[in-house]
Amino acid sequence: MRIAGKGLLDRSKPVAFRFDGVRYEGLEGDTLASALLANGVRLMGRSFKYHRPRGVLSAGSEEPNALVTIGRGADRIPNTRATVQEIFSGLDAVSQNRWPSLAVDLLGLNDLAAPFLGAGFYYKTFMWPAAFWEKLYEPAIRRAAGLGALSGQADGDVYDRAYAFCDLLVIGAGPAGLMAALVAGRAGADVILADEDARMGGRLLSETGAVGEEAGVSWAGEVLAELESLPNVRLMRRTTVVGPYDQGTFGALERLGHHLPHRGGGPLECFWRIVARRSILAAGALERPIAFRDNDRPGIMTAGAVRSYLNRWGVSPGRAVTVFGNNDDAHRTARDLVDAGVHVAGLIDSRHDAPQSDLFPVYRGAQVCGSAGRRGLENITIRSIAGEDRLQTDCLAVSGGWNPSLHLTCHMNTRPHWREDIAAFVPAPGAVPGLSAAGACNGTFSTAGCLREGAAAARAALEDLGRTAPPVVVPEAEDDPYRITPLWAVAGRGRAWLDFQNDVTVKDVKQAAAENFRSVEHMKRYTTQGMATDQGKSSNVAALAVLADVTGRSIPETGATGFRPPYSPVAIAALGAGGSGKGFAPERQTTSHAASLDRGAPMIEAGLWYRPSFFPAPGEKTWRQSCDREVRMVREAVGICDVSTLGKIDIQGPDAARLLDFVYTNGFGSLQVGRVRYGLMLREDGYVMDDGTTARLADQQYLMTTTTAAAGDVMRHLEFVTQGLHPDWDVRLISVTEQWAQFAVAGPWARALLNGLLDAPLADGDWPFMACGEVSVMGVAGRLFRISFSGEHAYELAVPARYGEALFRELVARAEGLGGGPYGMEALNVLRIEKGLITHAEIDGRTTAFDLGLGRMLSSKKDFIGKTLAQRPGLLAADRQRLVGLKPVGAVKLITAGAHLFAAEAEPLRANDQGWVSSTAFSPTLGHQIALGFLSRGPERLGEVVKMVDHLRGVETLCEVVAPVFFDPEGGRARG
Amino acid sequence: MAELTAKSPCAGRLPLTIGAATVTEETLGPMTSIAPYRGRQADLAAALAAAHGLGWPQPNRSLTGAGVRLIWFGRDQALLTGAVADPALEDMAALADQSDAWAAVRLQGEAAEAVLARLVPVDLRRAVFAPGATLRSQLGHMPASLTRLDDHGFLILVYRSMAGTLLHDLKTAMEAAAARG
Amino acid sequence: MRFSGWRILKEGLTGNSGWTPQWRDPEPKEAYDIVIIGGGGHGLSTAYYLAREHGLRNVAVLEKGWIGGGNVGRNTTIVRANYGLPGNSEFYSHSLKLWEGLEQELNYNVMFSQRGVINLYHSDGQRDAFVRRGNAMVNQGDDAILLDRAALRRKLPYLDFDTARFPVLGGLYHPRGGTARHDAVAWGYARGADSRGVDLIQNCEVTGIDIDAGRVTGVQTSRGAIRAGKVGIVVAGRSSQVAAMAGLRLPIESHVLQAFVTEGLKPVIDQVVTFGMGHFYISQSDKGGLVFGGDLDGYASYAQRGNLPLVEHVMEAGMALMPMIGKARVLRSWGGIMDMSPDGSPVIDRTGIEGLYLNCGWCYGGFKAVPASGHCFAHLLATDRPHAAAAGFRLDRFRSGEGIMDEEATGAQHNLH
Amino acid sequence: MRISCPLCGPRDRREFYYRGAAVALQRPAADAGEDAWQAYVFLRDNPAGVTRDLWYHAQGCGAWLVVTRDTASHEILATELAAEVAS
Repeated sequence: MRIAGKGLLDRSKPVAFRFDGVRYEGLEGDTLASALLANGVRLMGRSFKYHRPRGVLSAGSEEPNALVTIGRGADRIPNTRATVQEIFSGLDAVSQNRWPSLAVDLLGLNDLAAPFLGAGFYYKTFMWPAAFWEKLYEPAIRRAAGLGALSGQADGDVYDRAYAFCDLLVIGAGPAGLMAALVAGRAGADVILADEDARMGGRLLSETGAVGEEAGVSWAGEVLAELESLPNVRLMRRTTVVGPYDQGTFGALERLGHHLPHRGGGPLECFWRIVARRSILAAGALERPIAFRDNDRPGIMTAGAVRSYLNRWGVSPGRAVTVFGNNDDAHRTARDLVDAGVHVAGLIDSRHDAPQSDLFPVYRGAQVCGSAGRRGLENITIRSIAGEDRLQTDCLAVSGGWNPSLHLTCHMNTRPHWREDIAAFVPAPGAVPGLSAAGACNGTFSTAGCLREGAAAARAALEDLGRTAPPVVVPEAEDDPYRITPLWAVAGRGRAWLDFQNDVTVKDVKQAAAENFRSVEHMKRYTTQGMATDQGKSSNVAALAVLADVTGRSIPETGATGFRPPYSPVAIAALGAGGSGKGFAPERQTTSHAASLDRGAPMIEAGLWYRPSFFPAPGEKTWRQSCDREVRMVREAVGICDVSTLGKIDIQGPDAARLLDFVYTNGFGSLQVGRVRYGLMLREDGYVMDDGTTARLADQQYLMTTTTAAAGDVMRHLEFVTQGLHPDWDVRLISVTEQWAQFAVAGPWARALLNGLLDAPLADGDWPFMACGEVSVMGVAGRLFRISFSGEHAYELAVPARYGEALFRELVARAEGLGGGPYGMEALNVLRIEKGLITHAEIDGRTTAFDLGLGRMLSSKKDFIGKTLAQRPGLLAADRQRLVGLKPVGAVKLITAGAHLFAAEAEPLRANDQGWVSSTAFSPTLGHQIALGFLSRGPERLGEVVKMVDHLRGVETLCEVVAPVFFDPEGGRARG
Repeated sequence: MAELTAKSPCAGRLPLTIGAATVTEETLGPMTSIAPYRGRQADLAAALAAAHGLGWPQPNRSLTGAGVRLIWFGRDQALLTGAVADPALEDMAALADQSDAWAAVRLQGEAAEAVLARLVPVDLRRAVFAPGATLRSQLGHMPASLTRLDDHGFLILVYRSMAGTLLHDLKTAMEAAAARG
Repeated sequence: MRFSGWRILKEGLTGNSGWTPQWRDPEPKEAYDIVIIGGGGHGLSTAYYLAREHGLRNVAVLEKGWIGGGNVGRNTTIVRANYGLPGNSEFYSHSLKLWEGLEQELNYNVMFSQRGVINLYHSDGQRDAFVRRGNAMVNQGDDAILLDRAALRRKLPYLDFDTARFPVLGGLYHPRGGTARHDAVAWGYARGADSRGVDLIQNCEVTGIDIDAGRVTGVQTSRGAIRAGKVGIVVAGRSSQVAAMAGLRLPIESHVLQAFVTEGLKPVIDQVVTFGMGHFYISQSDKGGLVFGGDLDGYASYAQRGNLPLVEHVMEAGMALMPMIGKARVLRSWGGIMDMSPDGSPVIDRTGIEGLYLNCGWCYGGFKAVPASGHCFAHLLATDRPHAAAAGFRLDRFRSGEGIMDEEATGAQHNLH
Repeated sequence: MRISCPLCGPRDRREFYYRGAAVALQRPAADAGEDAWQAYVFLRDNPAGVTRDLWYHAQGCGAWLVVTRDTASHEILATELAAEVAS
């Protein structure tokens, strides 16, 4: 019911929206909750467990009851607080967790079974018969549980993430926050003022008191206008600071699009990382309910919420309102209602010394002990010394006192302090480094107190920041003392709710204590109190108090409330903005990428890189056909392959050779200029880390290559050795991976191809195997390495990357002229397996040089990384699984990677496991399947037949153990 | 004989303007990594001054001379752009040609700072990060070098192979900044 | 008191007034045969099996806070036996079998739900590595099924099959894996141990370990000295500190692992799903919250909380894999202290001190191990011999290099496992 | 979490790679014996309090840092270049 003359909304701006398909009209600036209340709608949701009918409890983000789904399509948003959602033209809100409708919810039957569904009932049953849990009980429970539903479709909205930096972050724009921002802003500090509400002003928007000579809301407007005008102040509206992190970092969620009918492609939300040198928490306080029988009926809400609806939105949530409280603040609600012309049927104050009023009846020393009404409040029962009395009312405003909004100060696991005088927890000083609390969140509830503390906190922060605070006069305002006599739960029969959403009642807490869940953490976990979407904002303190009472301890003895980030829930899409699709990781493309795509090559991921899998030729229908052709092409003619993705590190300086000797297991001191050597690198724990070739380009200059996968790891490792272990060595490392486009030219016609391309042909006798040097390629200075990963006579030719694409096209064209062409990763893999050359399938992080048959590469003449621990007995044990070749010898010809190896007659059980297959390929060169694998005592078992079993693929193959080099074991082709 | 055609990292993909920001590919000419040997930094500074008119940059600073720029590029490393490094420097420092290793773009416009605030986890406000300032950090998930050229202009370098992702990330951030008007 | 549907019915009809404590709060005695330091999941299950399997009832569990307050109460509740290396294989297989009878054995519904675990793979190399592991699982007698892309599309239609940065090619499916209600596991074991005479002593912090001539004689606590014939340390998250009381230096570095739960949602994710190209794993609880996590924050920490870079990475991975969860809101995040060992596998072993035993190094895989860890540790404490299923968890394996169980294959850097 | 790189200034944790305890700088001689190597590679003091550990400014300047830090509070007390600590 809208009240004439009340509220801050413009009555000339109506907005039409829908709730559960029914069209309503509200005003611009309404929340869904205020607009529904204005339309007389009280029933907005159902509780989680008992599906009890519920209306709003609050007027803010802490709302536990009125959760709705916004929208109906793929991008619908479940679990939105009606108290936060601003209405806009076309808003389509739907209630949730009910069937078939909000008014008639069949799961409301749960409520009748409540005696059997108390705290922890599910731990005690659903166990018989055992199979029924997964088949019957659990599916039923799961279907009934949950609140709203995701659409199941990919989130199509745009989200944003950003960083911000400031001197001072002020969290909350109520009287304390505004005052703090004003003082710091005038001092010239860079200030960010963030507030979760669409409109700044905090509690001033909901109260009628004056600040200085004017209404509080006017004062707030003036301060905001000044802050807007300051270039050093940034106002962030609709922005919830959700958590503090280390060294002054805060996470904050800015809601950009939820209130807009059309977003025009702009972001829905932005997740901010705000880095602040100092911060002030001015988050206000949240009012808490009082537990009494059936205190969860629609129409029962906090007294402060009633004032908010009345004073800010111009709505009375009822026609005959009653107020129930244990503190003076509750009286303010009754006064405001009367001032607005709303009938106040009575104020029930549990204190015998409560103030009297001539505006409304005051029931001193009385308590509300029950409520009645169908889907909404119709009357309450009042108990006093005089007995019980029933009062007709459609709205009960309850105030059990206020809890400071100290949540952020608990996020770093510091417990708050209990203050007996206000019956509430307050932040522990220093709970978040650099942050101080001011105003209501610090337990100071009067407006004047908030203004004073805000100013003082800003002055202290400015002093820390080395700035001078300007003289700012703190305006006068209401400075009433806060008087409260705690009342947590009204004694009596029936169920009295503590945690509304999760349906946790006083009885549940008592039962938990009876079952010895007396630690507050046990009680919470056993009853689920505090586990709902509000994290117990409205229930934690009362539940703790009930537990304290029933266990005969004081509240501080019993424990404290704890909270974890985020302050209010944040969408996964906002925290992970940009992560979907290709945004998850950078894409690295070689210079031949486009040319490979031109040829129809499917690309596969190699780390962050893309590499061509194979190059289909006309008529080829499977990858195997292409791969086999490419392998034959390299063996018989010449093939071209982009190998630019391998890491390349330029190592220069007088101690460059020393470094290589230290990081490689084998010696590099003797490597001549113009020559290349294969090197093996261990981790310090003795296992193989990486391998690759290193070329000596000049007296004090080497070029190390790493595998594609380990490029970053190796660079970091070399930096560690040079900075952390041997900073005295004069050696410099520069990554040049990106500078060079490098192509393998492999096959019998490789030299012929190059000689047609190089400005000076390669002379016979020059460029032996493992030679390197500078060449001129069609006028471009390049580098040539005579190395081979295919076992063929081969080179790698490198040019500056700008020429990469042109050179690749040129090389391929010339190769095709010689009966060859490009080859991809599939063929490269076959070629190397035929030669028994290892990759990270074999260097899998658990293999040693001994396992790989490279034990002789461990120099005995020098120290090197990994040397000592590689000599541990376990790493040299004779029965280790060591590298072998495998070829099929039985009827089944297939060998599969990942299969395990057993003695031919053994059962394929763990106890008999002797090894595994690391790499397999069909060798077109040999005409059969070949494989590399690791077999216990493998090198001693050449010629033995073993059994390969792949349970997962259903393959069992008898294999002969052979040496791991299948083709040209003497290496004549590569050297020739 | 045919020539090998050169192709720049962002060829054909720029310029791009969204809202109050524009990205263009920047042609920096030769680029050389310079890493002084132990104890040779003073000699190197002198040789740089003689050859290129620039000293050795302090961390997070870039120096500009006639057509050349020397950008601090990390621990004991700088990047010389705009001129081929004088071979005399080789005595004092490890040099490596990087002319083709980096994609270089310029982000210009009133919104440039807001765009970068979406990508770079460092305080880039004008008062903190003034023209001439440079840094090594990340842009999105990519390693990057960032230099402020003027009040609203930044030079951005990322690995050449990541040019496509750079442009994707910049475009997304420019759209987000523009959506706020 | 035996729990059953009938008991619930009876209590419900009589005002729920008959419920009794699920465990006692005894005063500590002067001496016990065995003192277990640590009232987490592993300590409670150890005590339970000592009493049940070995008839040892003069046992105390000393807990500095409240029982079940450690990692058993702050994890992502996943249970699986999908390890690839000997030592781990037999142990987790043993644990899974214990899980399968746990509710009936404990007369406590821990809601163990074998919803299946699916590890996704994104490249041929990763597929082959998963096949290797899956074959090891089958060799051990456990279940593993290789799903190709088409089968996966049917099972998990909501994955991003079409635009993902790293394509989803298939998955290794472990049907017997699943989830359980973590707190209930601690409470069920606590109740079972208590009912067999074990003293569960909360708010009792161990401040010293008494050793005389190379033999443990008892412990000093915040509630006085307690003599003990044997002492078992089961304090993941504080292992280094407690072991230091006995002069031991452990191969452990403590790290923070964050986890997340969303607001309650109607059922949308049925299995446990893990991403192969970024640390991300997710399931949906019976209550409807999406429960998920990722990698360690990466730095040594005892703060029980983490920082945003990891939070954001986990969310990015989630969006990359299954963008339909975008509008689920993260309700709560928390952090636990992980005992990270040099090979990512745990230790259940004797120490050099007679009568002092050690159970630590669970990295972030401790929850699923709760039954077998207690079962095997109880065996070791009772018999002084390692249980066959945990014989690989030796403390000296790093020294000898024998039996290293580096499942992640990342080597001796604690935070990489 | 933010770490002040001695070269780059205060930077977000996401720019850094973490290695572990700074004991890694004290590499034993090859013949230092089994105990020394055990202690170097595997065993850790692992204090719940002030520790020194190694971080690599991977996305920044490439410097290895020794960070003095409280593992219980995440307070950072000092950062130094590893090259200067080690030399």
